[in-house]
Amino acid sequence: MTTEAASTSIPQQSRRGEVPEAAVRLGLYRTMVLSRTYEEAILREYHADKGPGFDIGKGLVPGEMHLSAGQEPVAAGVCAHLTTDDAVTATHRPHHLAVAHGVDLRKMTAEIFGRETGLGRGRGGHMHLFDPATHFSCSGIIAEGYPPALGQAFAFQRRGTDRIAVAVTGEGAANQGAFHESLNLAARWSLPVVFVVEDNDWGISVPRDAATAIGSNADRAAAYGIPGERVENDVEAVYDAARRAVARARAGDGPSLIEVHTLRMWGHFEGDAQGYRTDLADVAERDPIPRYEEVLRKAGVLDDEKVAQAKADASRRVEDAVEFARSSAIPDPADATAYVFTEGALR
Amino acid sequence: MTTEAASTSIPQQSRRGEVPEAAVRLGLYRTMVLSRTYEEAILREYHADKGPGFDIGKGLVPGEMHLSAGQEPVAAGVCAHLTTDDAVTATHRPHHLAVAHGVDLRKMTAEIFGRETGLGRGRGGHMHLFDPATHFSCSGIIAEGYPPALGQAFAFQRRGTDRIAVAVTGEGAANQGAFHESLNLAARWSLPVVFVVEDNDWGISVPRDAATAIGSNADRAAAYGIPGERVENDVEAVYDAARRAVARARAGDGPSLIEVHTLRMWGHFEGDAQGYRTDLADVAERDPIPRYEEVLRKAGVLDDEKVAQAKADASRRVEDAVEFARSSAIPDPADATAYVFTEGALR
Amino acid sequence: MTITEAPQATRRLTTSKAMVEAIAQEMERDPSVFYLGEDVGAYGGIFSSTTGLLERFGPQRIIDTPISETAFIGLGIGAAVEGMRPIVEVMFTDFMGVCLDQIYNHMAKIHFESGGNVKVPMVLTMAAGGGYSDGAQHSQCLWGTFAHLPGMKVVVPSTPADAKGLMTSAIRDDNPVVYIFHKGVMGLPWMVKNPRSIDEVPDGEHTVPIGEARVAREGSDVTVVTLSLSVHHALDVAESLAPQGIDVEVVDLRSLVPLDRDAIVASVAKTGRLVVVDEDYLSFGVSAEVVASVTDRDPTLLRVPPQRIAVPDVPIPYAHDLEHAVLPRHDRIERAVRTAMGR
Amino acid sequence: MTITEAPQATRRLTTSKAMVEAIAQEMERDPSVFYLGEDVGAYGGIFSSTTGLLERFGPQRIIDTPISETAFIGLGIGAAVEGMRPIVEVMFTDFMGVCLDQIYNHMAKIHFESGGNVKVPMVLTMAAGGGYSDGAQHSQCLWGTFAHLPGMKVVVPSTPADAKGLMTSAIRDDNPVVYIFHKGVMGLPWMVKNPRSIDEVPDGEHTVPIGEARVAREGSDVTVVTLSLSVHHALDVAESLAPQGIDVEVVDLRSLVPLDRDAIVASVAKTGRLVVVDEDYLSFGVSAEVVASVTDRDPTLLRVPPQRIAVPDVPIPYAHDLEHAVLPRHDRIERAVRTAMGR
Ligand SMILES: Cc1ncc(C[n+]2csc(CCOP(=O)(O)OP(=O)(O)O)c2C)c(N)n1
Ligand SMILES: Cc1ncc(C[n+]2csc(CCOP(=O)(O)OP(=O)(O)O)c2C)c(N)n1
Ligand SMILES: [Mg+2]
Ligand SMILES: [Mg+2]
Repeated sequence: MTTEAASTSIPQQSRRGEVPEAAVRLGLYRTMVLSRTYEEAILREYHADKGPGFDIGKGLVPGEMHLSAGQEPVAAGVCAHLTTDDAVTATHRPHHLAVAHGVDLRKMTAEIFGRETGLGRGRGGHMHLFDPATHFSCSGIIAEGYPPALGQAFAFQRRGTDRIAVAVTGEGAANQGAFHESLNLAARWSLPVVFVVEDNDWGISVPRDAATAIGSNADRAAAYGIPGERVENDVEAVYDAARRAVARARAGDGPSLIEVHTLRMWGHFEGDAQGYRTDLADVAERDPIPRYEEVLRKAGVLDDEKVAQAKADASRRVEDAVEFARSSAIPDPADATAYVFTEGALR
Repeated sequence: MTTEAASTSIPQQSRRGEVPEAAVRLGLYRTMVLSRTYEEAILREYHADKGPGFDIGKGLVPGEMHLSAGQEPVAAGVCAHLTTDDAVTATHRPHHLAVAHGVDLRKMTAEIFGRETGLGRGRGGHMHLFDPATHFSCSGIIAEGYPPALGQAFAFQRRGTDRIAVAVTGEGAANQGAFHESLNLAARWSLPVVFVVEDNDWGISVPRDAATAIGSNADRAAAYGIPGERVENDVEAVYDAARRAVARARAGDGPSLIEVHTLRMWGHFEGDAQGYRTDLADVAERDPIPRYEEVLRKAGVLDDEKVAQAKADASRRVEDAVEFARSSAIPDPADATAYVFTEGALR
Repeated sequence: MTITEAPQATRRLTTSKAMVEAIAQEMERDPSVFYLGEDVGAYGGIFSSTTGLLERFGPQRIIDTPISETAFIGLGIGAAVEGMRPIVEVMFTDFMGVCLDQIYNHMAKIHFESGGNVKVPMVLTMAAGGGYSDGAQHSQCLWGTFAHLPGMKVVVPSTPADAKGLMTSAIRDDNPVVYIFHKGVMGLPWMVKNPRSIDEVPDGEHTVPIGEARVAREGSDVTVVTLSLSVHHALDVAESLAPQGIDVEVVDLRSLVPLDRDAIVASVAKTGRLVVVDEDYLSFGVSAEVVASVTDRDPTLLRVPPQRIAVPDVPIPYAHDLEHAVLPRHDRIERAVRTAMGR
Repeated sequence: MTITEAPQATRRLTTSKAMVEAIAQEMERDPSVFYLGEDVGAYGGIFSSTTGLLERFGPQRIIDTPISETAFIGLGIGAAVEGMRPIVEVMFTDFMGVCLDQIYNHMAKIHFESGGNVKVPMVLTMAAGGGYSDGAQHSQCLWGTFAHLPGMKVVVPSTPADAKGLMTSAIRDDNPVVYIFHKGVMGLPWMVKNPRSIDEVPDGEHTVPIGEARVAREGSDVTVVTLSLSVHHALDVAESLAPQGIDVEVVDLRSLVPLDRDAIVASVAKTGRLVVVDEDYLSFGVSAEVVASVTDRDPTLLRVPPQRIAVPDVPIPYAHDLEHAVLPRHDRIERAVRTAMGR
């Protein structure tokens, strides 16, 4: 976790199942709050100008929008073990991971707003956030973000560093060919990768049980001879599993697979009426952030003031980013064909 | 196994590990001999006219040629449980399976010779043998023969039959995406498929251990919640494992995975000097056919006369097919653009 | 024509409803037809390609799949080989890269490789196109790629009636047919739409022959050859230029494979001026093939250089203004027509 | 030109040796270059693209992969993103269908999507082409498909010297470059070969700029625009027709992306007659784009209809005579030149 993502730096400690120290716990909480605050702001901006009715191509933030509310424990728990020298690859649903990994919020938001100041100068958009500063990237093609992560890990390995790559997909993606090929190759070459599957029970409208006969993708780790672990949507459980996986990768012992049984609180994308969804009744109860807040309050790590401060800090940073994006220049249509190729070549 | 493949019909019997009855054993032996005799004839014809030197495009049988000597136990052991109503899908190395499944030897050989009387009128060639009469097909793209087999199984299932599809690949193919997707989908939909992996230790020049970190692809069955079994290159072991898998599929209980640790006696393709190969010393000893012959002689199932008869019968049938192919018409170049589309439509 | 022939009854439908109607009618008619894909069941298709079909035909025939395009396209192929008539949906053309092998090396080649002995009567549906900021991996047309690879027919309807008629023909065809619908022609409630995405559709059985272009508007001055959503734009431009005395003929290809080269040549022979409008990438695609269809016959038919209006070999940009700058929209079409006319 | 400039030393090499030489020189020069693919190590590449490299550079830099094209192309992409310079081999272009997503949605688009902030300096090598009865799944060229999809350069050498020069340039280019070598130009001992597959190759550093066509033979009567193995055939035909007073100019494209349209137009402006020879499929491919490159400028340059000699939209047949009937070989090229000349 980078200073960008949270203002406290988190010591790397604790053993299996051990409760992390207070600073870590506070950091995890703050990252989750920041991420949720971010998604709420994007939600608001996205819908602000879509009417009358709902026109997906209209407004400050046009196009498909996949938000991550409910899945913050994955991002916070995993990225807490990383620095911005490590790579993170996300999917069509990338914001929580970008936030937790410390991608610059202004540039990221400007990209989502399609502005010249964005990470990709407005060319990429919300599914295509590339940040060389933090080695963050994503892909909108299911499971196809995994293979490039192998190459980042390969480069890190070849250079003799202990840097690692974290590659994330949804549980629906675990049934794609690229998932299989990536785990096999990474395992055989002992690449420093942590594969993370966010099982939010749904691949758009298709329940995970309709898509595979097995109960846990962690069981698939055995097909590659690597460790696999499935944890519930509890940030400390994720943190704990990720600690082992990250340590293994850094030590040169190869990849691991972690599946988190997480929660998609909102629609697959904005505009999704979720008529197919049978598990909406207790979503609010299952929200991982109030739950964790409760735990930390009981443990004395959080109190009203700290909660308010976390939320205020998050809000300030997010609104600053939104304001930056909103006031940034729109790309000039005259440059629409730029950036296909770079002029450069090795001399 | 069809009457085409062997002149004796084989009763479907025996329990786990039980020795099959004599007629079955004789049938298995005869199928292997037929298959080996076939490959030896193709080998001879292939090299007959490639010179001076070796020009892959020359001769009666041009192009790449992947022969199956040593892998006969897989074909004989599996296909013994099938009728020609069942589907078999093979790879770039398809002959043993086609022979064992009862594909017409004349039409198959004519196809390999590129003749108008061939299965595909000379359009397909040795990697593209399609026989609607026996539901046999193949593909030259690694692992991509699996997915269509799912569809054949799906059609059989939907029509309420107990017909099944057998899909075969090499161990190298087990690291391809299509392998994973196919097993997952077949498992989830309980499709009547038997997946067979021929582990001949090599994917061209790459040893299996360089391609995956696990020792047995049968272990991958667990990733889909289906049974998996690995057996050695012994036709009765294959027969036994296939019996269970076929019964399960016919009963509507879904797919299984069988890996056979088999032997590629010759080069990957003809012309392969095999300089990379470290395991050639004992190939003759590991030849499964003399080994099985020995077993059956000891058991009194075979004697000199029966062996001679099996070889003579095989030789007669194979040479008849070769003669048929050799004397068949070469396709007319004026028809080179035919058969892209069929004129037909549902009325 | 006999005296008793009555005009077929019609209603106004969106393109998506027309497409679904064809599928439903064929499913009624033939129990071997089924529909397979991601989110085609309860969701009804992300772009409404299957709305209501699950309710009507049940989960045995309207089937949600795992996100395993290679496996489920292959499943369609195998089922077709065994005599069923699958319709398989790939949610976006953009995703062809994860499953192209099944499409072009299997679906498209088995019939040929078998010397005509094995048929693969299946339909592969895909949504295409941009215009709503879905970025470089969700806005491509790519029909030129499918059309380049032999062994599959490729149809690309622009109107509700053609969407129905071509779907019916595609399902009944004994060959594999790739059926590409632009999201912008479907008449979706949540996307900006051209009024042409709702139109008269014949009741009952309605087929459109695959391989015949349609003159969407007759004109004498300049020929615009185009397809899919760009037909709507081209007609808008034609209507706006008519009062200025520029009479545009609009040819809707409807099918890329087979390509109706006669219709292209006939129109250019009449007008002497050619504008090709294509939302796929410019180079090595549809626009050049249309031009070559003319020059193959007679380059002197072209009185002025043909104009090719397509995506200028750039991935589709996300930001609205950038995207609209690279798409072949009204402004660029109008400019091209004026250039061809020298005004 | 200065008086001290000495001609570069050359030796006669096969195309494959020239290609390997470029790779080896660049690997010496830059430790971040490595080569990845199936059977590229001990085997030396099925079509001799890496012969001897394992012995020289060891298994850390000449790396055999599992049969997992999607994974290992992706690995190349990620390594390139982190500043390495991978060369990744897909054994046959025909296999692109199992890994095209990594190629066209990732390798080719990341630079654009990142607004130029992330570079992907990698080379993707592939063997292409038929002529030796390898059937419909192992004989395709498909370069038109790669050239259609934006974001990657596409080079297709025909001579040993260009194979070296383009490989050097491709490795040094900061963009992804698809490098397609026809098996028939490699000079393999086990395949019929044109004498042109062994030729002079400059010693030492040798680069060929990507995007510049080469006039392989000057002529005044008719322009043959072609690439790869067909260049050899076209030169043979040109030589055989010269004594008959037909003076053929042969333009070797060498690069499809960028396409040297100026060179095409300049030649046709001179001869007025165009024959395009392409071993890829006819429709929606290279041949039409070459024609359109001319008509985009000026259709009146074409004094007669251009001839397009390509694979006539049929999968490559296995049987020798059928295959040779659909390939663009000497007989068809000669007929086309004669038709263009009206003799
Ligand atoms: C290859 C491919 N197929 C289909 C899609 C369309 N699609 C986008 S998101 C999605 C569901 C993904 O489910 P999952 O992997 O569980 O991720 P989640 O959306 O639940 O985070 C699908 C099918 C795609 N983007 N790429
Ligand atoms: C997708 C794809 N990649 C690569 C190849 C080239 N190729 C043909 S056979 C082969 C090795 C296959 O190994 P295995 O699956 O073990 O089968 P075997 O040849 O040993 O029977 C390879 C790499 C191919 N045909 N298809
Ligand atoms: Mg999910
Ligand atoms: Mg093998």
